Amino acid sequence: MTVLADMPEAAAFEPVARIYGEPLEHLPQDLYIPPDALAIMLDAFEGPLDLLLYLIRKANVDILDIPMAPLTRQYLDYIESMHASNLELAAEYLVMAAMLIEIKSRMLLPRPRLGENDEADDPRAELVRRLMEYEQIKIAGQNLNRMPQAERDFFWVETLLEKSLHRRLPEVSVDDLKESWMAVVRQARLNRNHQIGREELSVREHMGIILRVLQDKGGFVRFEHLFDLKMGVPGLVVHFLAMLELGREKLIEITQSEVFQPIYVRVHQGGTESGQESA
Amino acid sequence: MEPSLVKKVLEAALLAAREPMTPGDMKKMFDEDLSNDTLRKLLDQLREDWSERPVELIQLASGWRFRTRAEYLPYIERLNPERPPKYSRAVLETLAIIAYRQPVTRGDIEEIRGVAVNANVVKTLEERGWIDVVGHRETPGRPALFATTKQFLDDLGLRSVSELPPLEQISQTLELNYENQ
Amino acid sequence: MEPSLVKKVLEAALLAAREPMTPGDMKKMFDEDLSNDTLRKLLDQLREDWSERPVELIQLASGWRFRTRAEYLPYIERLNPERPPKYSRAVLETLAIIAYRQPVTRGDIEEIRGVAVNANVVKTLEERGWIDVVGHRETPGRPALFATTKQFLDDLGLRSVSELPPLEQISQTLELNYENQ
Repeated sequence: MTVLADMPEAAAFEPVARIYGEPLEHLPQDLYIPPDALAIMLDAFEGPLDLLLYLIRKANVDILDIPMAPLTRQYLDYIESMHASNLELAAEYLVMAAMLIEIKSRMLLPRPRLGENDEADDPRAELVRRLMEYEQIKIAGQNLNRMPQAERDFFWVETLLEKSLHRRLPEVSVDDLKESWMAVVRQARLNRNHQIGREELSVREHMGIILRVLQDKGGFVRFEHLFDLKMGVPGLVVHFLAMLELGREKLIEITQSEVFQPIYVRVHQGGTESGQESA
Repeated sequence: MEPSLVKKVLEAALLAAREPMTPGDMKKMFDEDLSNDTLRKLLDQLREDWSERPVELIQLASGWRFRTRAEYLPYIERLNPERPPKYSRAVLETLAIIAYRQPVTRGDIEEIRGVAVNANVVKTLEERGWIDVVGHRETPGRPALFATTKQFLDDLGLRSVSELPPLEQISQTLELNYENQ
Repeated sequence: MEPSLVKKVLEAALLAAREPMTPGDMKKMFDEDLSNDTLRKLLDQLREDWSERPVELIQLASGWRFRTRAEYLPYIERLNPERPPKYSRAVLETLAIIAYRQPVTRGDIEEIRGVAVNANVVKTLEERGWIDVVGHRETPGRPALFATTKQFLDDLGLRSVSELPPLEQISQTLELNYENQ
């Protein structure tokens, strides 16, 4: 089984090939692979490096000490058989064959001595480097494939965002109000038919507050109930002024039946319309 | 299959769904038959489980889906800001008049602006919760008196109307502007 | 703003996000400044809150996002019988070379694999958004330099290329290889 560890996954699970009508369930485990089988298996290899790696791993040899002669012989046998079965032979396989033969022939020649301590270059060094690098990448590819992948192994969460649920309202700043007020004043100046005087704002605000309280309480409240000590002295004064102003503008009535009797504040009951609100 | 696992599968699928899921879709995920009743119960439980979370499980015409609760949209919208809508000049001026001269009637506003006040303008401000009727002036027709609300102050970051830029200063700026022109 | 509300806003936004969210995006949602520390703490809390649920919050190259846990995939995938493509060895090896050796030219890839690179292999990876051209090598022909994208990292649940599984030490003999497995 160890031999199979390096085989492409697909080859390990499906019948690798059919030889003389018999399904070949696994790659042969001895050193020799029938060329017919290998020829058909070629699709399972990703190129000459992959094939070489397989041969070396299968022969169970130290990759740093590749026996060049048997390896080259076997490789060439396969190329020959592929050629014979009229398979389209990728140029890369032929290049690799040339490289193997070159290495083999260089190994037959005496190596030049470089020095006492320097080891002579091994002609196989480059092949070994490439084989090891390729094997590393091959395993890395398998590892990448095992990592969880979006849409294959997990899904992104994406809840519905219904923007229409939130109606955006215009924002208004204090400056916008100021600008608008200035525009109003400018317009009024041009019209010259309205006088814009200085106003005590807080009095105006408190007029609204008093009217609102009166409205909530049914239009009738005891004088002292309109005051909240939390307003502080300036607040109380402004509140009182606002009440007087409301009286002056005939928006409220302030009544007291007798001295020292409770003072009542009520919404002005104008005589203009007859009691439509007589609840 | 444990109902708790079924529920988790439903939750995962609904969270990842790009489209509302029909009960038919949901049943497809399980080998065993899931009755409509069981499914409905599990969905109700899920909805309950999520009731305190910022996302809710809702039933739409075409199925079930998780949806972001409306109150979180203002934050999320800041990620892709669209141009904010704006109030018309009429709305802003009306608001300014009410803010500075409250309480005022529609007649007051018309007198100051020199043009009739469109009913929609007042409605816009009322719907926004920025103005309301605080009383009536006892003149013929008993016109409503408008004032700004607490919400108006809150939304503008004011504690009281007196924090609005003082009119005096505005007038001065106006004078300066005139002189410069 | 209450940290619990901040957390809910983050949760809502992350659950609705169409892309991973960066800390910068998250901060944009709030008026007040959110320190990196606070943000990190809240995100860690969120991750913790979700640890028992079928969906998990993960940190990716381009930000944070919720995803379904792997164990729910077998159910969810029944909804969509169209399976994502299984990549061929050629595609996977090319991807591995680009991921581990980036930036690389097509020539570099051919050198390592010992075979010509099929144009479809590169196209497949480009269309998936996993690789793109990041420049050209100043050699004759100015070949394009390929690198992996953020989306590649996101889709594999990684924060950076350095989180890829380390390249394996290649054993020199088969026995060693076997023992390591």
